[in-house]
Amino acid sequence: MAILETRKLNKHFGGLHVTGNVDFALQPGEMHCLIGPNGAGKSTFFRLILGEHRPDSGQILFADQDITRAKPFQRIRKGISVKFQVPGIFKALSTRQNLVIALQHHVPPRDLARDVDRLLEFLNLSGDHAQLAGNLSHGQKQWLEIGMAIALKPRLLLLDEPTAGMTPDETHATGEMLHRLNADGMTVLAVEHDMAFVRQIAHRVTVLHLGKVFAQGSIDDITADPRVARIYLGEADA
Amino acid sequence: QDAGPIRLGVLEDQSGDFALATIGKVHAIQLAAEEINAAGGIGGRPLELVEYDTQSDNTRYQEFMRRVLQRDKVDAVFAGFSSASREAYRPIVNQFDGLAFYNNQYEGGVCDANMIVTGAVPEQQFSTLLPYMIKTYGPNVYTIAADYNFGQISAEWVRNIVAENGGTMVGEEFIPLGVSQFSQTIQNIQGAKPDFVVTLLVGTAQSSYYEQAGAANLNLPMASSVNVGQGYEHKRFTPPSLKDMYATVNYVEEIDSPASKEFVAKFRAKFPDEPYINQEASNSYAAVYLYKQLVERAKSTDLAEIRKVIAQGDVCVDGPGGQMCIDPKSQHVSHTIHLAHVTADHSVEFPTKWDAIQPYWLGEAGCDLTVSDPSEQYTPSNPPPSNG
Amino acid sequence: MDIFNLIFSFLYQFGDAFAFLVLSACGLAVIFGMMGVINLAHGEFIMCGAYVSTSAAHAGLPLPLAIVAGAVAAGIAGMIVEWVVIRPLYQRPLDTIVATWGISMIVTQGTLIVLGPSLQGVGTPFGSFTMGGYSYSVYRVILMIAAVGTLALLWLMFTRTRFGLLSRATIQVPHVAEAMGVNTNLIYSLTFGLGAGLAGLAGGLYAPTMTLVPTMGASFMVEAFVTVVVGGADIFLGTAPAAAVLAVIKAALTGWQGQLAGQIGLLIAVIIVIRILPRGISGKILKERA
Amino acid sequence: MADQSRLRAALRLIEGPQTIGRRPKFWAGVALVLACACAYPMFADSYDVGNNVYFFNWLFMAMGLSLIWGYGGSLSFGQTAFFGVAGYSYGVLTINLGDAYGLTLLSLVLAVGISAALAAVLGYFMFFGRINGVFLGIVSLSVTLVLERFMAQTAGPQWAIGSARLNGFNGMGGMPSLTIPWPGGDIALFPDLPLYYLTLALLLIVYLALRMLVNSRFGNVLVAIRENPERAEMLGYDIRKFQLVAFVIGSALAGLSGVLYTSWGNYITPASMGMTAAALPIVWVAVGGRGDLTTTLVGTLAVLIVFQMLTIHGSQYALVVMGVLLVLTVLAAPRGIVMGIVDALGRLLRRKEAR
Amino acid sequence: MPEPLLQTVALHGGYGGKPVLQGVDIAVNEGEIVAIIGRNGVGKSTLMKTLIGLLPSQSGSVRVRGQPVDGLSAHRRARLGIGYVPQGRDVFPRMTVLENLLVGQSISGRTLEGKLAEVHHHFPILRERAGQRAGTLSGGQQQQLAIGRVLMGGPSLVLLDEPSEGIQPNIVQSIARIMVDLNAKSGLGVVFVEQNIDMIRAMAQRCYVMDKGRITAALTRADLDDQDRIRSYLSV
Ligand SMILES: Nc1ncnc2c1ncn2[C@@H]1O[C@H](COP(=O)(O)OP(=O)(O)OP(=O)(O)O)[C@@H](O)[C@H]1O
Ligand SMILES: Nc1ncnc2c1ncn2[C@@H]1O[C@H](COP(=O)(O)OP(=O)(O)OP(=O)(O)O)[C@@H](O)[C@H]1O
Ligand SMILES: NC(N)=O
Ligand SMILES: [Mg+2]
Ligand SMILES: [Mg+2]
Repeated sequence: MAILETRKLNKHFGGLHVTGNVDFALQPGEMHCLIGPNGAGKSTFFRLILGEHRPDSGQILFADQDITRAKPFQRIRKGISVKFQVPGIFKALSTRQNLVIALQHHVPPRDLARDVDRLLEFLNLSGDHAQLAGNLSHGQKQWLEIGMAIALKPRLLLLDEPTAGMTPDETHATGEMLHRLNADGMTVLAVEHDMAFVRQIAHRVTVLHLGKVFAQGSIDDITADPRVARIYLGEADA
Repeated sequence: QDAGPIRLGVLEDQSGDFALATIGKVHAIQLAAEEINAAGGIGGRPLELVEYDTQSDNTRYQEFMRRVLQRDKVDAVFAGFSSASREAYRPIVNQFDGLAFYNNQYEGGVCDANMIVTGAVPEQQFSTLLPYMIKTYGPNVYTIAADYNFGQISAEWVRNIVAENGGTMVGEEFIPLGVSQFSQTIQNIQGAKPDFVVTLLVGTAQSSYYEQAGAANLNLPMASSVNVGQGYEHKRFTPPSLKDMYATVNYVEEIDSPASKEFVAKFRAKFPDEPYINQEASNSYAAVYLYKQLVERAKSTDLAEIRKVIAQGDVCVDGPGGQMCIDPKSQHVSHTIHLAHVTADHSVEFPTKWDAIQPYWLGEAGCDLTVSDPSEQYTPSNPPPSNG
Repeated sequence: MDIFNLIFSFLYQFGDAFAFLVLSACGLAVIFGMMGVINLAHGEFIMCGAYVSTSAAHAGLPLPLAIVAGAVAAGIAGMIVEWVVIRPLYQRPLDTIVATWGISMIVTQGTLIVLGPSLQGVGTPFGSFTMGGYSYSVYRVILMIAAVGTLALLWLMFTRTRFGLLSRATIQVPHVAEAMGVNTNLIYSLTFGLGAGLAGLAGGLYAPTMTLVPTMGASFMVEAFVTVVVGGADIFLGTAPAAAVLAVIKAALTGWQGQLAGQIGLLIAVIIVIRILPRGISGKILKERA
Repeated sequence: MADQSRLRAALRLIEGPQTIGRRPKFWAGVALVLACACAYPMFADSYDVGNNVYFFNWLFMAMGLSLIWGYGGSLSFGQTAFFGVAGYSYGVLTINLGDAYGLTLLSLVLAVGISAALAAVLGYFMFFGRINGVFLGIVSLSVTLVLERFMAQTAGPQWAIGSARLNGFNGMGGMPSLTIPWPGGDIALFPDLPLYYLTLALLLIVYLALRMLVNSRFGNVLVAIRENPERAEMLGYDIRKFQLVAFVIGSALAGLSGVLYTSWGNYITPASMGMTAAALPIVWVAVGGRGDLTTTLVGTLAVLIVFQMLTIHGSQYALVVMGVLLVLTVLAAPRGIVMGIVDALGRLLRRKEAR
Repeated sequence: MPEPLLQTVALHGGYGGKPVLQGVDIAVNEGEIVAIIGRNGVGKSTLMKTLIGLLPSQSGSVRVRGQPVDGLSAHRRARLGIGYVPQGRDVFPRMTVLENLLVGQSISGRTLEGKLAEVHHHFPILRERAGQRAGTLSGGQQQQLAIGRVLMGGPSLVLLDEPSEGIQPNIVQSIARIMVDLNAKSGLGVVFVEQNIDMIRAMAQRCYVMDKGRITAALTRADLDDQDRIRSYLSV
């Protein structure tokens, strides 16, 4: 049984086919990376899963339920959450308040303060808890948004370029954190361009190209694939 | 206490949309007060004015009516241009049992013991105007009127009086307040082919009609109870857009009588920049003298005493436009009605006038303030219950 | 009335409504569409244009020149207002509502105090023409031509000149435009000045046909706002089609049921159009095209 | 026991990240202001008392708009529609039902309910149709202008509901004031002492209740929607419902203002729903500082008082001075006049201490 | 010795009351490519914004070819030939790709012959999508547009804030190549903030390390070849 499955998913803007007949399945407990050239349709694929875009045709299933027509918030409530490519935070609210809004979903008022403090600690943002989120540095915003995504305790976590703008150490720490969450049963699907990170976390990798599944397999299979090197990796990592 | 000044509240729109027609009212009151004070006041007591600018805003009337009655403890209030403003303050005057003068031409029908109305009402203006127009130009009438109480009720009067005089309504159109574009209306009028148009347009936006009708060469005689005498459109628009406008007024500054000339001279001496002295300025001026007479004869500013004087039925003053007498039943006044005719070059001539035209309708319909005070506004289609 | 005259009269009424909507709205559309500033003093720029052009005409300037003078005067006034009041507020567009409301109060009442309650008009030029038993004002036809001409000029200006490019860039991401070498302050000033100037042009063009009082701008406001918002963010893709749609509705309803129906119909049309196209007409067009 | 702790939890929400004023100092200030407000009628004449009630009347609408706009981020330009509808409803109901047996109070509740119902319908239409930003402002403005134009032409006697004439632009009058049934004879609430205390109490209740609301989970989400609706939705909240609820509550408060105003002056007019009237609440709330209930409350009251004073003493210059004040406030006090003054005082104090 | 192309002297800056830069001294010579590295939130982007003039400096000075530019607004500094690519790209979202590129010409104030073709050559996607609204481009495409946009003005110095962010690996390599080429051919000076070690090594001739608003180390080309050394500077 797949936790997430898409069947013949199609989306086009004007004449541009962004996803074409994407058949994709994600097993529960998997850590999966989605890679592919800029403009391959990765973020669009996320938006389709989340219901921000409506597919032209095809089906999306979450835990064997058809969610193709569900509203975005309904999908979130079923157990999906997301960190977007461009940080979506509440800029004029404090860092703490950002996390409160995410956490209050599950956490009873009594425990809220304690859980927020823990999460702040975990994200390395304790020192900036009173800072307006809009005034955080770029990297800190990324952390904050990851924090909001995991605060929902999702069954499936979608991450669009979670480590963009992070230092190598922080990237590594993010990977460790994901392993821990995964150990607790969270399924992870991440879009990344950082191959070291992909190598660190991915059980399986899917390459998307021109809206189609181009290749799929372990990270070693993928990096060994000369076609992937040509369209995406270039000489350095190949 | 009787030695202190007599205080008059003045609530008029000195800014906002109505200021054009009402600043002159304030000036007229100031002029009358100055004259009266120069001549020794009212029964030896000087007149003191308490003025507020109501900014063409109904809520300001509510605020300031309470203020003049409760805080300033004025003896009487001169208040209001639009009928809406009058209705806004009337409950407050009633609540404090004050006395308010409404010095404005309006749609008629206010039967309220706390009010004295010195402006002309439809029966005075239309029973004179319409027979003249039908006789002079023909029986087919088209009315355009502001789409609110004044326009609708006036139009009702026009309808009734036209029918009584053997005329026919070939069209009637109501224009929401604030509308300034009239191309379609002009075309509708042309389609109906009336002999003359009754224009009951209110507010500065609507008066754009004249310029636009002129530009389209509509070229029909016009009749009005409200234009010329209030908003001096003939002064503001270039000739000949108001050519052949006939308006029944109880005063305009062009009236060529000794009383009028004297009034204009005194007015301009004090307010040289006054753009125009309209009929409401004249009514406001005369109202101060009416009040003077009432207080002097009542020997008190007490409303009950004043109303005893009114009940005698002989309270009259000679206003700038002619004699004005208070009708005890309705507390409205009789007027000399002048027919003002605007010529092609926008000068005004007066083909005729009617003396001592009574505000008869309310009394005939069943309003009798000497007997009871309903504090209501009635209309021909909504008359007092005793008559219904 | 035969069919030809019927069609002509409807076209005339449509054109008349269209011209009024377009000319009322253009200046507001530039300022709102380009800068995101909700200019509640729009009517006062119209009044300014009307007053200046009327005074200039009284002083002997030929009417077309007087109208241009009105537009220029309003434009300069706009640049001053932008500099003093609007510029500090670009990061807080909603606060411009209050600021421009304040300006509107100052200007309206200031004009009343300084110039008195009204100004004598200049009269409508060019007379009338007759068609099928109805006579029409020639000047209203000129207004229709002026509306179309204004739209065309604006279109050229924003698509064919560098100013258009830079002003759009400035409005969208000011700090980056600045870092690209664009003098954003100048752009803001010119854009606001252009919007105010267009309002002044509307005032100048309509001055001969209207009552000239300090509050006259108010009678343009509802139509202007409605057109701009139904149009959406883009001036050309939005304002022109919005004015056309609204003019049809307004002319038809006014002709059929009178002015009140025209007015209420217009407002209800707005509600319905926005419900169908929540981002206005141009939002719809842009989405389709992208 | 459980009830008690729930109550205590709710009361704790009176303070929170969404409202200023957290320390005992603030509450001491509130208590002081309240005490002054209670004692005020002893030192003022009945004109001042009634005039203050008049000011209080508008504050409910301002706080409602603060909730919808300041907290929820939806700029409604049409709060006066609900003000007007509630005012007319109160008029129609009381003219038909009379003022005995506390029926005016029933009418008050019904009238506010009618405006809330209208807000629910309109809000459903707008928020579930994904209308936002200026578009929302214009739709709500259009609604209030349609109501104004429509009501303005209801002068004829055919426009009556029961024995209540709508009476067009001249406005509807003759409705009784609010009346409290009382053993020794009903108390009619004219603009005087009893009405003053009643309105003051209502004000306090609404203020505290709104504070609790905006600091609750509901308030957190509302603010989140203001900041970033997409993200709020991506946290699993049905943002439309939150916006709708805030809109209905805020509009009901506008309705409450409408009823109180109508009862205060025994009068309601279509002009209450016109363009100028519609812009005023926005000006009050923006000048006061829309992002906070307390600043909205204090700022609105200040604007109302100052503007009335200017009108009294400023003669023809009043409107010019008001305009200048508005412009200066916006330029000098980005967070609204109240925070502007607080900041300025803070600077002054610090400078003194430094010396 | 000639004046450095860009130099800061005891530069302090930040946001309103909050100081971030605590006295930054850097110097970039004509024709150099210099990297700035450091952990999140240490003030790298703040430095870049202060250099281009989007943030005022609180004290100290920024000099271009020896001339202080502290009094100049950002657009005047740009006119001196400085291009800036902000972090998070900030393309003009409701303008087309081509229009975005045309705005970049303002850096030089005129249309440079052949620049458009050159940029299109470097980033073919920008020609392919010339008519698409920039806001709908993918993240990596936007980053390419942002870089192409400053190149349109033919700057003599570019400030890049994390240029590799969101870009696919082979294009990261080609951006590095493009910069190195331009630097070699026309002497373009480059100051860039970066976390991607591959890119730093592919491009930078020198490197400054930043921490808590100060420059804490200056690395040479040789230091840069030591991967672990760089890592240590980027770690907590
Ligand atoms: N609204 C839209 N209109 C037109 N084209 C669009 C729209 N949204 C996305 N696209 C195009 O769809 C393609 C896929 O974009 P998407 O953002 O999914 O790419 P991506 O795989 O996430 O790339 P990146 O790695 O650069 O983030 C791109 O070519 C983009 O330009
Ligand atoms: N607009 C702002 N207002 C106030 N403080 C800000 C603002 N922007 C950033 N800061 C603060 O300034 C400090 C430096 O931020 P800056 O963006 O320069 O960091 P950075 O080194 O670029 O980090 P990153 O690698 O995450 O982009 C941070 O502590 C941040 O919180
Ligand atoms: N009384 C009037 N003209 O409204
Ligand atoms: Mg992407
Ligand atoms: Mg940064």
